[in-house]
Amino acid sequence: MSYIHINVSKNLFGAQKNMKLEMEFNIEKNDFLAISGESGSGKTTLLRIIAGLEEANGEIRVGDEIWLSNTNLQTRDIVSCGKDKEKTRKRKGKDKDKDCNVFNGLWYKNRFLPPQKRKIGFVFQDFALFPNMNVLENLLYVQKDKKLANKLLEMVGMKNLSERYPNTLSGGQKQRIALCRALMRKPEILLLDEPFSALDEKRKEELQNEIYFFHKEFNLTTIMVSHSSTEIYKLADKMIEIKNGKIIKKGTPREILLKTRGSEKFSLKGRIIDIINTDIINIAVVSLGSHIVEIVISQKEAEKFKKNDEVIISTKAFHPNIKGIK
Amino acid sequence: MSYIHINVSKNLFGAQKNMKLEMEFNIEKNDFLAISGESGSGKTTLLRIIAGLEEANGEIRVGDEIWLSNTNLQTRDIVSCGKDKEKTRKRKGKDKDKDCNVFNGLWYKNRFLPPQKRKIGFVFQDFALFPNMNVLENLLYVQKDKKLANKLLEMVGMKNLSERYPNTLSGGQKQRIALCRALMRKPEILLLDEPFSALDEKRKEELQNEIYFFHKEFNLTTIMVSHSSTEIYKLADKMIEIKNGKIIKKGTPREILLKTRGSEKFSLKGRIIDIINTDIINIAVVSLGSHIVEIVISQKEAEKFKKNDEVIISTKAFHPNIKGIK
Amino acid sequence: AANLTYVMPEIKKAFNKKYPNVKINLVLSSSGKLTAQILRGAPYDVFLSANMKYPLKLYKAGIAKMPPRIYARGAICLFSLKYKDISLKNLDKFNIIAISKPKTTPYGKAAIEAFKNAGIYKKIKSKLVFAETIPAVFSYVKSYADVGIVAKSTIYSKNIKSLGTFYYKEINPQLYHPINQGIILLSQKKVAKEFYNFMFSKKVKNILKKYGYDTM
Amino acid sequence: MNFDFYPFYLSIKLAFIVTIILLILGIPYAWFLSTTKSKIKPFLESITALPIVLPPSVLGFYLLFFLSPNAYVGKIFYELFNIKLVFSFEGLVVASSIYSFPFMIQPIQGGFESINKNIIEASYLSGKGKLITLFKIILPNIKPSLLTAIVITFAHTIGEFGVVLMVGGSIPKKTEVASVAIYDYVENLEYPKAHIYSATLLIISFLVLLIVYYINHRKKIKSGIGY
Amino acid sequence: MNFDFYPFYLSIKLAFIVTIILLILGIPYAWFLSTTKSKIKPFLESITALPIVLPPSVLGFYLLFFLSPNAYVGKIFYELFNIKLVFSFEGLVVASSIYSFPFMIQPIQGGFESINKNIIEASYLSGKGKLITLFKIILPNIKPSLLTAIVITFAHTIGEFGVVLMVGGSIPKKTEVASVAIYDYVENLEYPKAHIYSATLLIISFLVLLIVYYINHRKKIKSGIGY
Ligand SMILES: Nc1ncnc2c1ncn2[C@@H]1O[C@H](COP(=O)(O)OP(=O)(O)OP(=O)(O)O)[C@@H](O)[C@H]1O
Ligand SMILES: Nc1ncnc2c1ncn2[C@@H]1O[C@H](COP(=O)(O)OP(=O)(O)OP(=O)(O)O)[C@@H](O)[C@H]1O
Ligand SMILES: [Mg+2]
Ligand SMILES: [Mg+2]
Repeated sequence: MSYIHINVSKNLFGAQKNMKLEMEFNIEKNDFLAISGESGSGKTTLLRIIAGLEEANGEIRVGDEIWLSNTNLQTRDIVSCGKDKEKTRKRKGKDKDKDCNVFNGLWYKNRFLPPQKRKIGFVFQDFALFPNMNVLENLLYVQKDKKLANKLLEMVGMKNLSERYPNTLSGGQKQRIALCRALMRKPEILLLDEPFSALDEKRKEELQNEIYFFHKEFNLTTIMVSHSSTEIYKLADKMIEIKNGKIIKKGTPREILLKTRGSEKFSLKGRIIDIINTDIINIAVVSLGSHIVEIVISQKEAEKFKKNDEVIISTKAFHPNIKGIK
Repeated sequence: MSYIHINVSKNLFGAQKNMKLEMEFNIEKNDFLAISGESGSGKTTLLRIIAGLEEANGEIRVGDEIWLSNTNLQTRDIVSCGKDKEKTRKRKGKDKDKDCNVFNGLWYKNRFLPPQKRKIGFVFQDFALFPNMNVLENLLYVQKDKKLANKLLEMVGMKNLSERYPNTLSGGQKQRIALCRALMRKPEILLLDEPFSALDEKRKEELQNEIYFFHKEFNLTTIMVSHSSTEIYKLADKMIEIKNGKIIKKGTPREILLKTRGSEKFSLKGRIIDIINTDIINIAVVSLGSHIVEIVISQKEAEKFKKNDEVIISTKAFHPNIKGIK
Repeated sequence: AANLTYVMPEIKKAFNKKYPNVKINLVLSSSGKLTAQILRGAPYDVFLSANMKYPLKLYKAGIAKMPPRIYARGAICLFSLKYKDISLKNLDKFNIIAISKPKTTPYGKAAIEAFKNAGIYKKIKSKLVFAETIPAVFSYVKSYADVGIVAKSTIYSKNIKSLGTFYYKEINPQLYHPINQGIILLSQKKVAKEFYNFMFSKKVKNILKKYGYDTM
Repeated sequence: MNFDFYPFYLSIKLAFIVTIILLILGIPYAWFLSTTKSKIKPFLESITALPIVLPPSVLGFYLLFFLSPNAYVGKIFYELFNIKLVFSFEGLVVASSIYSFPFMIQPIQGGFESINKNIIEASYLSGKGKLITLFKIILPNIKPSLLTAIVITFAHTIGEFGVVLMVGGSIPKKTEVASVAIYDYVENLEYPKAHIYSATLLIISFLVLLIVYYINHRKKIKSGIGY
Repeated sequence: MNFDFYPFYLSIKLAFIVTIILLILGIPYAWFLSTTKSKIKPFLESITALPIVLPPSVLGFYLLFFLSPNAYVGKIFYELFNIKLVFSFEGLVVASSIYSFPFMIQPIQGGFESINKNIIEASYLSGKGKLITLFKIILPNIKPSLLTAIVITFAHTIGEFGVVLMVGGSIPKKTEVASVAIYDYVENLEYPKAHIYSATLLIISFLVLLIVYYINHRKKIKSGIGY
C-alpha cells in the first residue's frame, strides 16, 4: 500500500470553458514528487486539495489516515443517512467520523480532516506571510522553537532581517521566509508551489540544496510544483506532468526529461538567438537553457540558419571532455 | 544626450544592516535594458523609483521632461525658498514647478512628476490586479480600446477568460493579465519586474517573443528585471547587474553573460547532479542550466567526481556539430 | 410642559369651536428644552409650562412683553396598577417608587416635598427611581415600579385607559407647595393673543378642572 | 385610526440627504486621515469621534446655540443663503450631519487603511489620477466598509431624536420626523399608536436594509470576492 | 460649585463593560455573518442594524418592558442570576449592549470581509485551529476595523442617553450616568454647570480616544503597515 493515495476530481473554470480536474496517483514515503504543467493546468489547485484548502470529490489517504473521503454512495448505502443530514456538508470541518452529505444532488460518504490537522508544510505561490508579525514572529507562530527558526533563517541568508515586517521585504526575501515558515512545522509532507520562482540563480541553487538536504534529513515526503526541468531533475525522484487537469505523463524525471537518453552522442537542444557575421568568421549565438554559447559556424551554415531556429548541438566525439572546477 | 538619465539614491533596509541604493546610468531610446542581481539587491525599488512610486533623492530625466529632481541646494540657492516652504515636500505630488523642500535637514530643489503622468507600463512582481473588475475590465480601465484588449488577451492565450475575476485565476494567468494591462497604456517606457517568473517554459518563450515584438513594433524603451540569463541575452541590448544597491556590472548581455567568449573551445559550465554506475559504464548526469545531459565517463573520472561538483564540459573538436530541427 | 399632554387636545378642540379657521400646532416637549429653543428664536406663539420658573426666565430675557401668568395649579397623586391600598403612610412597604425628576420637573419636586413633610422621605429614599417626565412615570409603573407619583391631571386623560385598571390616591395638597403652572405670550400675533386670553376663559377653566387642575 | 405617513417621509428624506452629504464630505476627509503621516492625526481622529460622546439632547442644545441666526455660524448661513438653521428642515440636515459625522468617517477610514496599496499604485500607473482611482478602484474595493458606513449613518439618522427634537422643534410637515412622532405617542400614553408607528418604522427600515444587503450579497457571489 | 465625579465614573464603567461584552459577543457573530453563504445572511444583517433605527427613548420604552422581571426575558435573568434588569446598573449594561450591538458588529464584519483569505489558510497550515487563528492572525489584521468598532461603541455608550434614562431610572450612584446628569442641568437651565460637565465629558473622552489612537499610530509606523 502506498504512503499517499490520491484520487480526486473537481470542476474548475479552465482556460477553455470548464475543465475537470481528475487525478489519481500514489506517492511513496520519502518520495520527492515534482508536478509540472502549463499555466492554469491545475497544479496549485491540486496542492490545495491535498492541503485541505479546497473542496473536492474523491479520496485522499495518507498512511492509515483518511484525509478526504467523499465518494458517491450507492442507493442502498443511504439508509444510514437520514434526511436531516442534508446539511452535514456544512459541518464537515468538524466531523472526523463517518458522515453523509449531498453534493450535486447525490449522497456522499464524507470524511474530511481539517487543514490544521494535516501534518503538512505549504509554501504558497504568493507567500501569504502574516503582515502583523515580523519575520521571526512569522516563524515562531508555527512553533515556539527559536533555535530552529534561527537555523532556518541562517540557511536562507536572512538572519539579519528577522525583525523586519513582511511589507518591507523584497519578493525573493518573502519567498524565502515562506519556505522557512513551512519548514518550521517539521512537517511529514512538504508542499511547495514554485518555491524558487522569485530567486536569482545563485540563491536558487543554494536553496535547492538545502531543501534536498531537509527532505533527506527529516524523511519528508515532498510535492513540488515547478516549471524548471533542472530543478525537477535535480530534486525529484518522480514526476507527473499535467495538462487541463489530467495527468499526461508520469514517471521518473530521467524518463521524462532526459532527451539524449540512449544516444551515444552528446547533444543539446538549443535555439539560435543571434548570428554574427564578421569579416573572417561567422558566429552563432545559441541559447541552451540558461546558458548561452557562441559557436563558430561556416559561411554555408550561416546562410542556412536564421534567428530563432531550433537546433541540436552535438559533437562527434564519443567522450566530451569533462573537467572539474577546482 | 541620452533618452533617459537616472541618478538616484535612497536609504534602504538591506539584508546586511542599512544599505544605500545609489545608481547612475543612461538609457537610449528603444533600448531594452535588463537588470539582474541577487534577491534584495534593490531591483524592484529601482523600478518603483523610476515609476514615481517611491521617493528618492537625485534626478530622473526622460527626454526633455524632468521626472524627478531632488538635488541638494547650495546655501546661496536657498534665497528663493522661504521658511514657509518647509512643508512643500508634502505638496510634491502636485507641483510641477520649481519648488524647495527640506529632507534630512538639507534644502532640496524639487520637481516630481506624479506616476500617472509618466508614460510607463509597469508589470508588478505581485501583479496587483484590480479585484473588483474582471479580466477585460482590468484592461479597459487603462484605456477604452476593446480591440487592443482582445488582441492582447489573444496573444497571451486568455481570450476565454476575459470575464473571470482575478481571484479565480492561477498564478501564471494573473501574471499574463498584468502584462496585458501594462501594454494597454501603449507606454513609451515599459517596466517589467520578473514578468515571466510564474510561467511554464513553453508559455514563457511565447511571451518573450511577443514582448520583443511589442518592444520593436511600438519603439518602446524597456527595462526588465530578470533572473534568467537566457531571457536577458535573448531580449536585452544592455544590462546592468546590481548588488547591495550599487551597479557592479554594466554592458551588453554578450559582454557580461558570454562565458566562453574568446575561447575557441565549445565549453559549458555545469554541475554534476548524479553519477550512475552500471556494470559496464559510468554515466554522469550534468545539469547545464535548464538542460540535463548524460555523459559517459571513465571509471577513473567516476571516482574523481562526486555529486554537486561544478564541471566544465567541452569538446576538443573545433566545430561542434550544429543541426537544424526540421 | 409634558403634563399638559392630555388636556391640551381638548382645549385645542374648544378653541377651534370658537375660532374654526385657526390651526393650532401643539409642540409637546419638556419645559427646559422649549425654553432653550425659545431663547434661540423658536417660532412659538404661546408657551405653557408646568411651573413659573421657565416662563419667568423668558420674561427676564426680554422675549416676552408681558410677565407670565398662572393659568392653573397642578396636583399630584399616588398611582399604581397592582396595589389598591396605596397611601403615603404605607409607601415604605413598596419596593420601587417612581417619581419624575425633582430637579427638572415641578411634580417631582412636589413629591419630594410631600415625602419630607409626611416624614417618610428617609425611609423611602432608596426606593425612588426617577423618570424624565410624567408619562415616563407611567411607563415605569407599567413595567416594574410598584407605585408612581403622577400629575393628577393625567388620571383624567382618556389615554390612561390603555393601561387597564389602575388605582390612585390624591396626596394632601397641604404637604407641598402649590404647583403653579405659568403661561407666557411670546408673539404679538392676533391669534396668539386670542389663544392666550382663551386660556383664562370659563370654558378652559372648566376643562382644566375636569382634568383635576385647580384654577383660581 | 388616522395614520400620518408624513413623519416617515420626512425621516427617510432626512436620512437620505444626510447620508449623501456625509458621503461627499466624509470620503475626502477619511482619505486624508488615512493617508496623512502627520503627528496631529491622532488628535484629528479623537476630535472626529467626539460628537457621539455628548448626549444627543445636549449636543442639540449646543447646536441650537451655534446654528441660530443670532450666532456666528447660523448668521453666515442666514446671510449668505437666506436659510435659517433652526426650526427648519435645513437645520435638521445640518445638525444630523454633525451628529452622524463620526459614523460615516470611521468605517470608511478603516476601509481605506486596510486597502492593498498596490492596486492604488497600479491605478496611477494606468494613467489614472486620484479622483478616478478613488471612484473606480479604491471605493469599490472597500465596499464592506462603505456599506457599513452608509447603513450605520442612515439607520442612525432615522433613529436620531435628541438633536432633531432640540434643533427642529417638532413642527408638523417640517421637522416632525417619525422618531419624534413616535416619542410623542409614547409620551401621550397612546401606546397602540406608538406600537404601530414603531412597527412601521422598523418594517420600512428593514426593507431598505434588506434590499441594500441583498444586492450586495448577489454582487459578491458574482465576483468571487470574499469567498 | 460642588462637582460630582460619580456620574463620569459610572459612564466610563458602563461604556467599558458594554464594549467588552459586545466584543466578546460581536466577534463570533460578525465572523459567522461574514463567512456564511446562507441565503438568510441579508436578513440577519438587516435585523442586526435595526436597534439603531428606533429612537433611543422608544427603544428604551420597549426594553423597559422586556427586561422587567414581570416579563419573560427579565424573569429568566431574575430567576437564574437574581439580577434585576431595570433600574439597576446591570440593566443599563444589558440595554446599552442591545442598543450598541450594531455599532460593534458592522465594522468588524466589514473587516472580516476584506481580510486576505490566504493568511487564514496559511495559519491553518501552520497547524493552528480556528481560535488561535482568530486571535493571532485575523483580529490583528483587521485592526483598523476593530478600532472603529471599539471607538464607536465606547463613545456611543458614553453619549447614550435615551435608553439609559428610560431603563435606568437615573438613580444617583447607580444609574445616573454623566449623560443623564448633563441633560438634567440643561433641562434645569443651569447652563454654566452643564457647560462644565459637558466639557469634562468631552475632555475625558478626548483623552481616552487620544491614547487609543496614539498607541495605534505608533504601532502602525513600527510595522510599516499602511504606509
Ligand atoms: N517598504 C520597504 N521599506 C524598507 N525597506 C524595504 C522596503 N521594501 C524593500 N525594502 C528592502 O530594500 C531592499 C531592496 O528591495 P527590492 O524589493 O528592491 O529588492 P529586489 O532586488 O527586487 O529583490 P527580489 O529579487 O527579491 O525581488 C531589500 O533588502 C528589502 O528588504
Ligand atoms: N477560485 C477559483 N475559482 C474558480 N476557478 C479557479 C479558481 N482558482 C483557479 N481557478 C482556475 O482553475 C484552473 C487551475 O488553476 P491553478 O491555480 O490550479 O493553476 P496552476 O496550474 O497552478 O497554474 P499556474 O502555473 O499559472 O499557477 C485555472 O484555469 C484557474 O483559472
Ligand atoms: Mg499555480
Ligand atoms: Mg523584486
